[in-house]
Amino acid sequence: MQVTTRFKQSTLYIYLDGELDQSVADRLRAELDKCMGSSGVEKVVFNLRKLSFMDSTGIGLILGRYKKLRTKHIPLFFDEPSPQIDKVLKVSGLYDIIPVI
Amino acid sequence: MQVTTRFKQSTLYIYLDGELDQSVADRLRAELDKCMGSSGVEKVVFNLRKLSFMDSTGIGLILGRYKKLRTKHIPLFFDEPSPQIDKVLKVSGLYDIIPVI
Amino acid sequence: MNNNMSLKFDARPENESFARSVVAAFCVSANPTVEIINDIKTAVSEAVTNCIVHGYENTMNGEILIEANMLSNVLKVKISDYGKGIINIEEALTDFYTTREEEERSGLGFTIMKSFMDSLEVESTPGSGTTVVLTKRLA
Amino acid sequence: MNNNMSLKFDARPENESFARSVVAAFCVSANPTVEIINDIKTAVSEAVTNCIVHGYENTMNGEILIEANMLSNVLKVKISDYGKGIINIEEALTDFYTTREEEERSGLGFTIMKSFMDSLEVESTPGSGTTVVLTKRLA
Ligand SMILES: Nc1ncnc2c1ncn2[C@@H]1O[C@H](COP(=O)(O)OP(=O)(O)O)[C@@H](O)[C@H]1O
Ligand SMILES: Nc1ncnc2c1ncn2[C@@H]1O[C@H](COP(=O)(O)OP(=O)(O)O)[C@@H](O)[C@H]1O
Repeated sequence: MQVTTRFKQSTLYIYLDGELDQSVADRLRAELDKCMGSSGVEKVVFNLRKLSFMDSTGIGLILGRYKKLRTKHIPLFFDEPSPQIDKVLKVSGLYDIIPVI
Repeated sequence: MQVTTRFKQSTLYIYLDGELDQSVADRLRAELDKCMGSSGVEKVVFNLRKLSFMDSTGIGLILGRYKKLRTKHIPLFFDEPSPQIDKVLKVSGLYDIIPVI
Repeated sequence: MNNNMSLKFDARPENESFARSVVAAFCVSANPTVEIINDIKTAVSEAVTNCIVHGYENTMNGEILIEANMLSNVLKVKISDYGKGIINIEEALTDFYTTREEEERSGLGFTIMKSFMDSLEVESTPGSGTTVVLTKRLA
Repeated sequence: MNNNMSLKFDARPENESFARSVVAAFCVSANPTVEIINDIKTAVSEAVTNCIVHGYENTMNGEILIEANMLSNVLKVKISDYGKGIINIEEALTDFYTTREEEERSGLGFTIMKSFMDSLEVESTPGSGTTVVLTKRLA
């Protein structure tokens, strides 16, 4: 699991690369909270193009980040989910609160 | 395991594609004996570029084909073995009688 | 063809990816689509995570058993732990229900198993463990 | 990290590729090179073929057990059948020795296991089965 970020016009793009399951959850949570805490962020996008696997542990983790951002009124979006992840996101209902950009 | 052949200037090129182990040995042996039996063949080349795996079952099988061809004075060669297969061929000593073209 | 395998491994999160790869490799002979393989990997991952997180409460002590059978292109896979068990299975199966909300669990593990596979059964004895049985037609 | 798994499966040639994939997947956490992974797959394939062809004499009846342990980047893998057994192990280990020459076997299975792994041990009881123990440092 690798995380890279790009900051452009007040938007923080976070690229997730690898497999998101319980084995990486704690480390990933800490990393995301660190990059999302930067000042000047007005919008966050999770780019999922290179996320090759995710299960419901990922849903819980993303929902947690969404809640943190919401207290700061920062909207969160997804971009480029693969078919496997799209299916998990659909079943979870997460798209209702975190739309695809 | 897929076999394709090309016949050019009295040489029969046999392309092996897939994994060569016990599970495909009988079928492959029959197929090879069928194509090598064509008339006008003066030389046979096993092209191994797409052979992704082979163990000692393959050594026995290739040696068997070599012996059959030898009774007809038809020489046999290898072409483009992958590193895994090259290592198996080296340990077996098969290169001494079936050289790389 | 009737084919069987069983796999035992240590209940550590590092083995989740191993476990789902093994079940996927077991299915290859039925020539399933990528979508079906991904459904199975996701469901197996949910069940294995539950053994580690809930069954053994993240202690990393304990074993997980996966038993799989393939008969006429139908996969049946049983995932068992010998941990805590579930007192109220009906409640556990409810969407969004989780006993570990503070760890940001979503309560959707069983929901995903149900919707990604053809059937789901849960057997559990409090104090001695849980078995989840999943089936799916592969072709 | 000390990690363990055990895998049981039906002794049919269609499972050879499954068996070597499982052992390879078990090794991934040690981050081995492609060459090391291929050495392991080849050695495991030899041992599993021997269980099917010699241990169970191609009857497709019987089970194969693979037990693997990873400790400090050293893989130890035990491959067992409950078949015919080997009367003279020393003879069996000889290069080019085979009891099934008519099937075009090369007699190089043990030779390859020995040269592709760091160590090879064979234990066998005629009439009750054979266990091959292979080890290899992965990194
Ligand atoms: N193997 C198990 N052992 C003990 N309890 C379990 C097990 N699997 C599930 N549970 C219980 O069922 C609840 C719901 O499980 P699930 O739908 O997978 O959601 P989550 O894992 O996000 O909590 C869990 O919170 C837990 O209380
Ligand atoms: N699992 C086994 N059960 C019984 N006999 C075995 C087993 N493995 C190996 N042998 C014996 O040892 C011989 C040598 O094995 P090997 O070097 O792998 O060559 P091959 O498989 O080509 O015969 C076999 O021919 C067989 O007689």
